[in-house]
Amino acid sequence: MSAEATTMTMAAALNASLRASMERDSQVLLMGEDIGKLGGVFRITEGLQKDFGEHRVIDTPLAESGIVGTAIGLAVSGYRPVVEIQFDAFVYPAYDQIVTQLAKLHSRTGGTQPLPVTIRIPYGGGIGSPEHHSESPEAVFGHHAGLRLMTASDPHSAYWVMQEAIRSDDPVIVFEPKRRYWMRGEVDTEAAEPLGAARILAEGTDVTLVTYGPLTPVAQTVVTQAAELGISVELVDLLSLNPLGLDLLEESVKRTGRLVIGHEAPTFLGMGAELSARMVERAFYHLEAPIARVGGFHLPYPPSRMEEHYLPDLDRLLDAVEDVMTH
Amino acid sequence: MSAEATTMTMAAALNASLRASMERDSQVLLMGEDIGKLGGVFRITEGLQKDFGEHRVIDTPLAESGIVGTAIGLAVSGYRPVVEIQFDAFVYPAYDQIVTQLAKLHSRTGGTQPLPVTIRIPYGGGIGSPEHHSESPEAVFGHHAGLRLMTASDPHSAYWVMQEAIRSDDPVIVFEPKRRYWMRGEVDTEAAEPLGAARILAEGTDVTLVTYGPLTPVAQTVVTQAAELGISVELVDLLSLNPLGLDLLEESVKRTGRLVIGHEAPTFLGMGAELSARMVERAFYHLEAPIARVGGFHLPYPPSRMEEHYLPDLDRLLDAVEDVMTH
Amino acid sequence: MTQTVSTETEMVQALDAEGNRTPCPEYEDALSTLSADDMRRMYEDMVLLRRFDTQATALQRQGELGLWPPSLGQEAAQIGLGQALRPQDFVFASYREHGVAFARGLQPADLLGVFRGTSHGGWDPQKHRFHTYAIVIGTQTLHATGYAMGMNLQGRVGNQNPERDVATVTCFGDGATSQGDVSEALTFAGAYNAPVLFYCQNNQWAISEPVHTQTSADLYRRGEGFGVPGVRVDGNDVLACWAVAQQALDRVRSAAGPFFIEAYTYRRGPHTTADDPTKYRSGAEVEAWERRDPILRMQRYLHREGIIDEAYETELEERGEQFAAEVREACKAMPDPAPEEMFSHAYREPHPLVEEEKESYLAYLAALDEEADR
Amino acid sequence: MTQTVSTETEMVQALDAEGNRTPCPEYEDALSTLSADDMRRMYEDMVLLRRFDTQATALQRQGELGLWPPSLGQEAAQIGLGQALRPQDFVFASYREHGVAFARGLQPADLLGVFRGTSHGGWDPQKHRFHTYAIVIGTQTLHATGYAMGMNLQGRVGNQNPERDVATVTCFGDGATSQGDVSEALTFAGAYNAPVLFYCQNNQWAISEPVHTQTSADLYRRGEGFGVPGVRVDGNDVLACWAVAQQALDRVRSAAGPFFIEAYTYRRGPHTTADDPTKYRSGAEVEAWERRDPILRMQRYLHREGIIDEAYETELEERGEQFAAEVREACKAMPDPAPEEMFSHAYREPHPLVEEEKESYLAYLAALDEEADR
Ligand SMILES: Cc1ncc(C[n+]2csc(CCOP(=O)(O)OP(=O)(O)O)c2C)c(N)n1
Ligand SMILES: Cc1ncc(C[n+]2csc(CCOP(=O)(O)OP(=O)(O)O)c2C)c(N)n1
Ligand SMILES: [Mg+2]
Ligand SMILES: [Mg+2]
Repeated sequence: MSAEATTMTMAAALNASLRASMERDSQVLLMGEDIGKLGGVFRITEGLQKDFGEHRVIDTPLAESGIVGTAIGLAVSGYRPVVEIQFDAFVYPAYDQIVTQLAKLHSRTGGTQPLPVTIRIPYGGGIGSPEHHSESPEAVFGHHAGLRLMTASDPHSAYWVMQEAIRSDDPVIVFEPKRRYWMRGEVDTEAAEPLGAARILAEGTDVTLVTYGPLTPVAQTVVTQAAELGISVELVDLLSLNPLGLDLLEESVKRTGRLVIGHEAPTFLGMGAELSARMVERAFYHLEAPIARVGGFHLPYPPSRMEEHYLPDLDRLLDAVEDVMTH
Repeated sequence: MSAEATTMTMAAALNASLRASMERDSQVLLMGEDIGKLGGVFRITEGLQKDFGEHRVIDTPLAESGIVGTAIGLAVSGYRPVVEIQFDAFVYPAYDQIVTQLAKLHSRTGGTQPLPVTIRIPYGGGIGSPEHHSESPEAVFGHHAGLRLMTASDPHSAYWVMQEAIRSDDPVIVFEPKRRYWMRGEVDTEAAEPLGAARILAEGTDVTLVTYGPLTPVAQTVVTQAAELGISVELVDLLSLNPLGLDLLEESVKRTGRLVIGHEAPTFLGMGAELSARMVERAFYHLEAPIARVGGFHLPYPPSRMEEHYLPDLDRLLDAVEDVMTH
Repeated sequence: MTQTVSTETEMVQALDAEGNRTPCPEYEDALSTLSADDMRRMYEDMVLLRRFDTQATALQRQGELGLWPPSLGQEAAQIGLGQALRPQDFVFASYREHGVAFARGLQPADLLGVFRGTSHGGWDPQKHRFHTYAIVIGTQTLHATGYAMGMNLQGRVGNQNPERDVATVTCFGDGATSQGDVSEALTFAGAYNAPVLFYCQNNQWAISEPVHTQTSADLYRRGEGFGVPGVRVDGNDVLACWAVAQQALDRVRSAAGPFFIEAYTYRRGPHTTADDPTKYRSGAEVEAWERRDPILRMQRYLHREGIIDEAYETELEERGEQFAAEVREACKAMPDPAPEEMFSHAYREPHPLVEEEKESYLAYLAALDEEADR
Repeated sequence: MTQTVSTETEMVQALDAEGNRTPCPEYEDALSTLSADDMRRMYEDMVLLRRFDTQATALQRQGELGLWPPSLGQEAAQIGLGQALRPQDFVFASYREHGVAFARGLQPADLLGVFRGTSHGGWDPQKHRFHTYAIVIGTQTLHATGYAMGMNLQGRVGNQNPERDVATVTCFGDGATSQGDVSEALTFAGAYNAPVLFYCQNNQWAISEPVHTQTSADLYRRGEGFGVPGVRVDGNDVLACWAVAQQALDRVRSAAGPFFIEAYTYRRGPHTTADDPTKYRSGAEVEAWERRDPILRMQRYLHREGIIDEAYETELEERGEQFAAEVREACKAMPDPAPEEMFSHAYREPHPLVEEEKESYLAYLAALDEEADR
């Protein structure tokens, strides 16, 4: 960490990152519901309208397809719009604009029209919210080519993932782990090294555990607790979900021979399915046990009084780690 | 096959199945764009408006979210709507209604409100169409609990899959392999045996090949050609994509020790990822080689003059079969 | 500052802000059918709704609810509609329609459960002819339109039989009018002449966004271009809301086609208990609307007409307190659902993956318990 | 049968079906600025567009194109708009706007490639200020609105500078008006006073569905409830289309806000070459609209005015034939793209999975080739 490192929440890191992007590039503008005076329901855009004006921090009508569709037009007119979707499941009205237009226009125009649009989606559960406020929809965007997907697991990565997303000339969806918005950590706003698509947060020799976003802090505890049980866990944290940092993961799996994949999204057709299939393709002969996936159940995200049962937690992850060790 | 078996195209089988459903149950009604006088752009509903009237075969405004949303309301009022989406990629404007409403209302009402809605989607490529007319979006619906997904690979299965879908009290999406609409085959409209979620179309001992929908007829040729190369392929055809017929597949894989998965949809986060992950979970110690996936590339579906390169074909499937045999 | 109070003159009104009965040209016939009892019931329902809402807000502050969307200020708009409904009508509403929900026989616990997090709804829509609250903005308008299309197909409208002819109603907010789904609902309703009433409570705000962020046009005219005529009513005047709703519902039941009502009102509380409205609106604006309080207005009118008196008010207040106590009790009595419940209703027919996940999770829980016991 | 021709009287018109110049009150000033050359150019463009369209249809029949969506009958609506545009304007259109595309300098091969299957578009939208054709119905209206919002933000409207002020235009059909996206575009346009012209060609049909399947209301009034005023113009009258478009574009450029034009016309051909219109509409209806042919009407007028004569017509026909020959040639000359092209533009920045898939597929192809060579 350089001298610039300061401790802040992930929310503050995202706010600082948006601010830095807007200061650096006058073409960056923010759009979304309630992002102006209110600063967004999570206050990620707090103070930005006051400082950059209503023309750069734009409260939009309540229509997600409209928000993304007009962001595309704004990008064609030369801007770099950063769109906030208020909660994960409210992105679905914009699904068509995202997958048939935003993802495909660069290709449709024969590579002539860049679409530097960033879509920010607070995602995941664990904050006691009503229906539609706790989902993890990354997989249903990953299946469509043309989009980049990113996430973060601590304030520092949140800062830099947002920088990278806004700088990209490809459309990027940034999945922000909303239950970590209040997590504090060191942020180095002058860091020189790019974070990469995946990173090793703990080195280990027995089993590789790969997680991303909101589950990574839980996985860090898994590492400690597993150590107490005599299991050495290597923790891989994904910051990019498309493309996936498969090379780093492959090396890790080849070293440990065992893999546990954790995410909040439902296991069925989730990111873990792709990770498992890829590792089988790349590291089959190194695998000493079946790959284990720990994820949400194949159910609608439940009412909040049941979410502790739905969400993968320390116990379930640890259980899976122990399980693959007994094979 | 009983005495009732007759030879017809898949289009005719689907038409006959819709007709039989409407005759059996007066609550069944059809909705969609151009399904009335025109009989749908693929003529699947040909003649049905003439015979059942404009109140049971309803031409709708050009708005997919509206079609699915009003179908939900019609179901609440007691009907069993069967909705036609004109082409695969035109389902996306209805994505929100399908995944946040149709899929979740039964659960939201504590199991009191059945939602017997069938959504028919002609899917897949290979017919030389413009953009958005050749996609295979099954995976992005499979990730959401509450929906059943089905497909068919020949006229007979098309007839019976549609029967089962319309009879189901759960919402069902039927993916109709549009490039097989003109495929002819025996249809037994009096068949007694249910087809099941998966079926073995060819028994084999060396390698299991699993496909579904439009690719299954290609896979049948793979079986023959592989036999000429001395490879005995067991072909598993999936008729249900959610739930998946995993028990049958597991047994097959345990017998053969090798698995190739083929589908038209992009490999990345496609149905093959889930199938691979499940088989690793269930049959790891029986696997003699890495599981191979053959699917679409991580690209927007290309202009039709390139689609032969995009779509998995006989050669690519055969190549994968040979490949897993050499491991 | 937004001048949200200024358009009073364009609205249908029967009681002015001081509770004076004003002439209400097209609705006098309907209004004349209201008995003293009818009007007292409207007043009562508004008072009890407000008491409920205050109690629910308090329960949220005490941690018994995760969140609460208050109906404060919208009592007239909700109760006016609620009382105009007939038993056979069917309502598809969003998350703030507590007054309409009560009119359909929902119990406090039904509504509280959604925000306590014990359920996403859970009541039988058919039993109350009131669908579960919609949270994704605007989706319910399409369900209502489809239901109404079904009523058309089943010949359940236009029989000149007020006991049988069915009106379908959908409630939504000013913000919701921007959603494509709401426009598509207007499209389908217009195209099929569906017997559906679009009931828009323009409470001036969609969270922090004033209505002019959504549109520069008058909301009650939104439907015209789709073939759905509309009217604006003073949403803080329960008599006017009732009269306009009653007439519109009759129209809809008679198969004359869809209709649109904009009830012009104000959300006096926060959007939800998680919201901080001081960030985006002035105290002066809120006060201006307090002076147009729907309950006060009706109270003044009923007093003046001798329909209620102090004794009645005291008794009503007691009933309110008793109701609040019941609400508190009902809320706290709601148990956390058992984990197996989560697996119960994703599908209606058996689903092997759900079964498998259920069994393995319950086995895992049992193992955890065992471990803990040791 | 639908009476689609009957509403003529409500439309802005400058030429009647016989090519007589009729009074066109609000547009006479604009019309008086048209020179004989201007009008001859409109006629020429319509004639060449039709020749192109006939040629493309023929190319489809010969198997050179996978599909073709004919513009037959809509020449006036497209050319009238096309000629009213200024170079700095920007157009977002759907798949049938060949006349508008030519007005923006697109080449026949650009349009043919989309339907031959060599490309999904492929031209640079910025170069022609004409976006790639949208196939998902209605999506482009939002892109246009966003672009127009950008012009507002950049101060590119309202400068009283017709050489610089930018109008954004979106073209769509009658069927498209049902899509939520189009309503959301009207919402955003109205809310932000975006300088965008909604140009709806009501050609009476959306594939097999007549316009009354979409709505019972008049389409030109669709925008009003969103704060977007509109007008209906005779879409088979090129002078009226030009005048109405020209005035609307000036209005939009002047920052007076969004506007909506319904060009009332008729799709005389099939929806696409894959369609069989005899399944859903009568020959009589088509004939009635043939009598209102936009080219014939203008031809009569120009003849009567002495602006064109037989010699000119003969020469124009020759130019048409030559153009058609070029089109045929350009089409057949379009090679099938090499497989590696497919991998080129999914992402702008490097993407390891795409790279991996590309390399492995090209290696596979090379191996196949080798095998074949042996
Ligand atoms: C599709 C969707 N987008 C965003 C939200 C988040 N959200 C919840 S309520 C609300 C404002 C709704 O305003 P309005 O329709 O006026 O209803 P009100 O809350 O005023 O009753 C928003 C943006 C949502 N629930 N659904
Ligand atoms: C979202 C979507 N749904 C369905 C279609 C299939 N489709 C293509 S054109 C068309 C009719 C369009 O009618 P209209 O908007 O009137 O335009 P026109 O073809 O008459 O020019 C339909 C239904 C589509 N392209 N996109
Ligand atoms: Mg509101
Ligand atoms: Mg049309």
